[in-house]
Amino acid sequence: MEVNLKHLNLTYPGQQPLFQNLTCTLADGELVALVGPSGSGKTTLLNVLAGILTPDAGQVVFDGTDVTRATLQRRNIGMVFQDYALYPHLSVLDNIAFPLKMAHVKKRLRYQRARQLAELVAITPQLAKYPAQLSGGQQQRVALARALIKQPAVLLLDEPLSNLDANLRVALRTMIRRIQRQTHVTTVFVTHDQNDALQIADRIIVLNHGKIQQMATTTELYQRPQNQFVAQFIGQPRINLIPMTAVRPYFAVQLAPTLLANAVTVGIRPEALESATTTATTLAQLPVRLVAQWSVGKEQLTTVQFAQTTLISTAVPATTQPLTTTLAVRANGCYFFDAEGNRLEMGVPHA
Amino acid sequence: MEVNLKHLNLTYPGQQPLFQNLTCTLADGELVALVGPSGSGKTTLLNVLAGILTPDAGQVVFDGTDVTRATLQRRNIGMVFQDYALYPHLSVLDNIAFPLKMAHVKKRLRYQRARQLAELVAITPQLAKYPAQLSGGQQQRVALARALIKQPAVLLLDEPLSNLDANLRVALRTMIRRIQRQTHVTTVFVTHDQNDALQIADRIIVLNHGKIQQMATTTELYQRPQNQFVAQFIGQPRINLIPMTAVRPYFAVQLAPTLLANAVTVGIRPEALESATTTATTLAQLPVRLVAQWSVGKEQLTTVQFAQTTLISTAVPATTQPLTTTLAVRANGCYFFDAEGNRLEMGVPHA
Amino acid sequence: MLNSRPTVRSTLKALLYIAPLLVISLAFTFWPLLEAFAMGFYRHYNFYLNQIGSLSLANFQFLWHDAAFQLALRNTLIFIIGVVPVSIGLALLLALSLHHARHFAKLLQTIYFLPLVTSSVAIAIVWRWLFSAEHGGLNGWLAIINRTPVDWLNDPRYSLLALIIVCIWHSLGLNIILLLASLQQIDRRYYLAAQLDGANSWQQFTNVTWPLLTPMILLVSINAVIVNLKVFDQVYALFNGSAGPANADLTLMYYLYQKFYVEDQPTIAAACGIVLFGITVGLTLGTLWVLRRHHYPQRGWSPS
Amino acid sequence: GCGQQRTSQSTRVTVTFWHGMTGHNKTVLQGLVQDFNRSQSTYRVVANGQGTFSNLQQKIMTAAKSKTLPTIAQTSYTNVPNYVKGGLIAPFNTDLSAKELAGIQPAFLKAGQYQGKQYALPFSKSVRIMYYNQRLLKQLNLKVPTTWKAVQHVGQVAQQHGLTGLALDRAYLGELNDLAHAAGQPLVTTNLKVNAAAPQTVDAVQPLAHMLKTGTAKTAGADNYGNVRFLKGRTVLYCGSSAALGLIQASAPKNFQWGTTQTPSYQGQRANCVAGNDLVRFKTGTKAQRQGGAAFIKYLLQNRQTIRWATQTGYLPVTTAAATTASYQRYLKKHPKFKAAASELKTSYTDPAFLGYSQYLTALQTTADDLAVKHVAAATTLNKLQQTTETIIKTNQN
Amino acid sequence: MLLPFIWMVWASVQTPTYTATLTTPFSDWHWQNYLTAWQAAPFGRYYLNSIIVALATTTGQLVTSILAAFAFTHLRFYGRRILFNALLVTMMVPGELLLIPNFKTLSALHWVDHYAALIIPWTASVFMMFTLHQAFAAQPRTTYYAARLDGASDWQYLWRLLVPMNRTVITAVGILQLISTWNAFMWPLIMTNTDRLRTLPLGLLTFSSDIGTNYPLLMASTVLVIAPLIIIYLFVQKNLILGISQVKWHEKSH
Ligand SMILES: Nc1ncnc2c1ncn2[C@@H]1O[C@H](COP(=O)(O)OP(=O)(O)OP(=O)(O)O)[C@@H](O)[C@H]1O
Ligand SMILES: Nc1ncnc2c1ncn2[C@@H]1O[C@H](COP(=O)(O)OP(=O)(O)OP(=O)(O)O)[C@@H](O)[C@H]1O
Ligand SMILES: [Mg+2]
Ligand SMILES: [Mg+2]
Repeated sequence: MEVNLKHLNLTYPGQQPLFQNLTCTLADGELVALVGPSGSGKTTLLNVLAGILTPDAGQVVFDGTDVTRATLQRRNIGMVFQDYALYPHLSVLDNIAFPLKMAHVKKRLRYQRARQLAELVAITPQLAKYPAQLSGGQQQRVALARALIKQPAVLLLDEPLSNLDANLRVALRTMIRRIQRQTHVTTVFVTHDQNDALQIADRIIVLNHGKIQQMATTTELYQRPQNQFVAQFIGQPRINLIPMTAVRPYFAVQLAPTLLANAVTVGIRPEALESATTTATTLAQLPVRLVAQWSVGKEQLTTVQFAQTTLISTAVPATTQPLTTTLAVRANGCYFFDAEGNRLEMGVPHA
Repeated sequence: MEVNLKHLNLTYPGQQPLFQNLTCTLADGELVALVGPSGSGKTTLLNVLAGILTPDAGQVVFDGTDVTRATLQRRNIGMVFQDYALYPHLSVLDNIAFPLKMAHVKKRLRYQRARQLAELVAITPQLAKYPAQLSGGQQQRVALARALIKQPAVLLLDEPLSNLDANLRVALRTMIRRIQRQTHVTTVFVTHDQNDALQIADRIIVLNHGKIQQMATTTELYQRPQNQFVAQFIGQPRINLIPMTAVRPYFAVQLAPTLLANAVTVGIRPEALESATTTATTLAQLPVRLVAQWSVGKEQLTTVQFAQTTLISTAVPATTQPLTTTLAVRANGCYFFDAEGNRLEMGVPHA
Repeated sequence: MLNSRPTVRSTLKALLYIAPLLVISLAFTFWPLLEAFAMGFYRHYNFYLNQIGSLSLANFQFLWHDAAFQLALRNTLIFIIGVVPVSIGLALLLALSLHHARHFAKLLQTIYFLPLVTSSVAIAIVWRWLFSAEHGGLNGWLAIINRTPVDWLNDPRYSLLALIIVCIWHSLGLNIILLLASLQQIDRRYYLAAQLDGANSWQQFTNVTWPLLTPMILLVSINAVIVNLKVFDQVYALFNGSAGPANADLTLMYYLYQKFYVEDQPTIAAACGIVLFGITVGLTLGTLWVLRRHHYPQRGWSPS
Repeated sequence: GCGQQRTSQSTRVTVTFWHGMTGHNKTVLQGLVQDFNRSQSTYRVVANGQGTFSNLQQKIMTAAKSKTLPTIAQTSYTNVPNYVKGGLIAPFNTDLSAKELAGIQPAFLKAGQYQGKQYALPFSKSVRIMYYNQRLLKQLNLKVPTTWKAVQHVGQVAQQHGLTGLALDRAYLGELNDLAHAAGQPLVTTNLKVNAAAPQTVDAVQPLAHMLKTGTAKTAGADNYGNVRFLKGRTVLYCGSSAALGLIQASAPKNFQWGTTQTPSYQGQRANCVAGNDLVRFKTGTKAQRQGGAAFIKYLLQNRQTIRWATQTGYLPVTTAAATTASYQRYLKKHPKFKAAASELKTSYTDPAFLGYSQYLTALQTTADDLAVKHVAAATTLNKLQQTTETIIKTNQN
Repeated sequence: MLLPFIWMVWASVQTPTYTATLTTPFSDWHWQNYLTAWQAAPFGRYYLNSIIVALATTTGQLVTSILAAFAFTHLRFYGRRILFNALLVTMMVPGELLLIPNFKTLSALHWVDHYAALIIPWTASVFMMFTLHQAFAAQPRTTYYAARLDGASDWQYLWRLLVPMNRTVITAVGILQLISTWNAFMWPLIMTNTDRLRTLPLGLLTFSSDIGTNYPLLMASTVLVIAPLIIIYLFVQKNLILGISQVKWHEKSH
């Protein structure tokens, strides 16, 4: 199912407009991750897709059919609500089997299917319990199973894995991805975990204040962020932002004049800030003072002070070296943004 | 406030026993992260601490006083519930200020404090709204502010950041840590995000099936997991587990006889599986076949096939090299587990 | 808390909360109840001098053989069967439509509310007029569908039906208000989820509304059973101080009233009260049993 | 001024009086009470309306149980046996002289006697009379009927014209009783013999039963009183209480021409059952209060008050003297419709009061319903009545 | 639904003739019926009494029921079920039987002819308690715990959180009980002897007697009696609908 959102406007009563002229297209069978800060309108967007909210203006088009005003049932959507919305009076098994019951699937068959899905989300031991007797993560998995069972045309997942531990989350997102591939269902997956997004999404939509900042593939988003917001939003630890004026003297290469004219901020990803070894790809050499170094799991984090700015790097090996040193800025991982925050193309740097 | 849990037993009606003889101590002013798979009993443990659940046996001791049967108000606890439990008929401001209202703090003063906290959790624009008008993450932040406002003796946070985007999460956990340091409040922090746990916790409790698997500092937990479960639970991507029998022939060093006798499984962290460069710290050289390589954000992931097992490594650089190669197992990041899953001390390896 | 066991302390505390209700109930319901029920076993009782001849079951034997009592019992049961299901079904239907009404919801609500405040005397008069053979509004409609007019209130074959109609109409407002209030409390998310899961309106009703409304339906049903078993005012008002044509609308409560206040037979009335009470308890338990079979652990508190 | 009055009031003996009068009648009664209080300074009567008569009955019952009865109350003499059994009421014999008692209409007086003592004195009394629709009678070319035969005839003629002959109250017990009385077989005699199943009784009831069966006579049913039907103007006759005169006058449409007459006779005999209420005096309270109660009743029995009561409410004058006064006669002249009731006094009688009377009334109503609603044969239902009544009387005697 | 109500208002401005026979055509609007009715009895006094009694009774009922429903739903104690069921059973008692024993009690307490007799025995409503019980039982537990942890005592939680959160149901039962108190007839009649304490429904007695009823005046006074209830209802009606603050999902349109 190809999904088009056309010129959506939406304002919550008594609030500022949230969506203004929001437009995007999800290709048939695509898994799109929807990311954005809290309150950016992700849930709202899913609700519009599901038909729970009707936009003030604009259209929701499924495979060419305008469904903006179609009822919820007719859209054939599977959804995991952010707060699950499990039926409190039904057991886990019945909760999962509910969509099939609505489709008049025979009891035996639907329980069989429900059990299969319960197995997939690892909830089998809890089948006889009621939602009130489940832990948060268990509830979430029931909600996921319920959304998956009926093989919907569009799957909307609102942070379906937020309450799960890392291992289970990896397992389930892989499972979701597999099922999604098999059934070729267009899926929107809201997540706060960039790994989720980066690992399984075909494309990622970055939303902020109700505006789509960028919609692109994982790699593109990371490597070619459209603007400062996206660059800052994607990537852990966060990208380092330095005023252009502060870095300018240290550039080892010649930058295009337009770039120099417009760039206001420079963004350097932590892994692009390396122990100084001048190579072709080094853009600049920054003299810094080491502040702290520590490791988190397998990651070695280093914070350094550069001029007024504290920078973070993941590419400095554990060291007992002098406290002041020079770090190299790798071209691949360094971005320039103009005053509006839009990224400027660097062009080919001149050595 | 020092918190002791002594020999707790707890069984949900009609279920298997959850806690059996659970004992642990939280030092005064400590921030403890509580991690564990979904359904392992984290929320339950918090509820016992808060007094919401009374253990079937055992004691909860606060600073030497047995509070097992003390009422909730008397414990002076701040808590963020997994489902927030905001008061639906109160505005955000009033929700946050509620604990102070109960403490008969003057209106002006409590609203002032509430506004300060709202600022800290970045919810200020939403102060006049009601919980039903908030996004998931906004609700969570309100709950957090409410828990923090009254400067409790013990702070219990049940996945307080699960619905927040990475940046906000980092900001808030830092904020929590700062406040916790300032007020010296003993804190238990349930989280599924290992970064949260690893970054800010003084110590981490790993819970599984209602049993404490290990309680240790961040580094110790990662570097010296007590058992296979902990090793597997902590670390992203997951540790590679290989049957001892499969690896045995490839060891480059001589292992202690007891180790050889008891070890059943070998665990190798992804970052300890490096492109073969024999150094003193290399334990073994594994012949593998490259399966796939891809990058996620700044991470380079490689899966290789070794005997029957698929291994994952983050220490193999992007390569177009031959499909079969040898990978080195770094000692620091390689563990041996016996049949029960307990980690065996390696002793000093002999080259 | 959640799983804490009752203690002496907690019991004392709870009793403090219940005390106001309990004390008043004890003083003005339990105690007089004992006194009134005891009377059912008195024989040769001088009501004013409070002289008790002896204790016996004679009053119950009298009831057993009394044709009027048998009639009252039969009428009451027919009446209950006629009123309770219909009035609750109808109330549910109307409450649902009011709940979903987007336009005039307030106005409609008010319309259903008005019968509640209208005094039963006024209602009875109006219904008497509606039922009246010559100009009755009801007969007007019967005429439209080509039926012979019916003398609703004076024909023993129809007068019980007339009473049933009036009582259904009268009880609607109360049931609607309670059900509506309860419908409001159902989280809308469940409906949204159900719609997404493909449930049509009927399925939403059976799978979401009904189960989540069960506590209130239970309450409304029990209340309806209790109130209607005790129906008296409406009979008295509708038939102007009689029990309908040839006692066709004689209910147990009317019988009790008649025996007590008109015929100076308080002991018989008390015995009738005991029987009525027994029937009420029985029917209530039955209702509870039917509606409470599906009990699920709630996020809230375990209901008793 | 004010202060003085208060002292005089506080020294007065308060006599409480519960009555069942409402509306206009209540106002008239309050006036009488006020005048009594002004007429002397020993007693102060406080009259309180307690709703309708059935409400009042309930109140008395309740108050009796907790010994908070008023000094005097309005009630039906038929309750006397019951109250005596409960030890509630005190007779008037000591307070009213034989002469004073003798002045009361005999039928009324006799009603209040029980076990040889005068427990009740008449107050708001009425009889059954017959109302007729003048225009319809004229239209049907009929005279005002004076016998049941004539009434039956009116019924037949009226039916042919699509009209109803006779309207009755739902509780047309008076008419039934009157018929039995006229046939010389009171349903229950003074010495508690039951004659319901007597052949003469059955015969006497027959014409009425027949009219009810054929629909030439109709009872009021849920309307309770036949005057509703009568006022609609499609009914020729209505047998009802004289107490309704005022109400009918007030409710009758402007162009409605109607008159009243005595109830029809049966085989030349006429009997007229007295209805209405009496006054009783309770044992509660002080002696002075009881005396005050008696004093008030005596006051009411004086000509002036009796006539005032009768003329302003439409009830019958309870003393023979009052009935014959010129002023009352003047009143009757001016209001000819009230004449019928007054003339009934000669043929009026009262049912004996006995323990279980109210149960008997229920049984009698069943008979009335049997005839009017179920159209049961007169003999059958009267037989049943006979048995029931006998049982009632028997069980209440031991 | 509305027909009887409309007819009531309609009849209140007719002549007795009209209402007695229903045959004469409509003549005129007799608005003076209202004045006549008002003057026929001390309605001012009745109003005052009705207002005092109804408000006091309803308030009392709400307080006792809220307290008890809270205890039954939120507290654990011995005999909870038994006590609850016992109270439930009192709903099933035919009230007419209790009138006389209660009168005895009240007159022993010297409450007869005092407001106390009209108010206090009615300040316990098991029906209301039962209704609130059902509503309170459906409240999410965590809100209670959160409040307790926030330092609220049971008492504070009850009045500051539980009651406002159940505003809808409380208003609903409140108004239902208010109506039944307002229209109560037998009890105030039996428990009072004089007009000083009587309530509005007793005022309606003025227009009916043993021989018939003055319908227009009765209807006019009935309208006068129930008017305050309608006004109160219109005032609280907004409370019968959940406020935006509590609706978890309110669709924008559709
Ligand atoms: N009321 C209850 N009745 C029965 N079982 C329960 C109840 N509450 C929790 N459980 C069970 O107890 C176990 C522990 O639950 P708990 O909520 O403590 O898990 P958790 O560690 O918080 O999980 P999560 O990370 O998913 O929130 C789960 O298996 C759950 O199903
Ligand atoms: N019913 C409502 N009334 C008013 N404002 C609302 C309502 N629902 C949401 N909002 C506001 O709209 C904005 C977007 O909300 P939405 O729930 O879509 O955010 P989100 O992206 O899902 O956030 P989160 O990640 O925290 O769940 C938020 O600022 C929120 O406060
Ligand atoms: Mg959201
Ligand atoms: Mg949990």
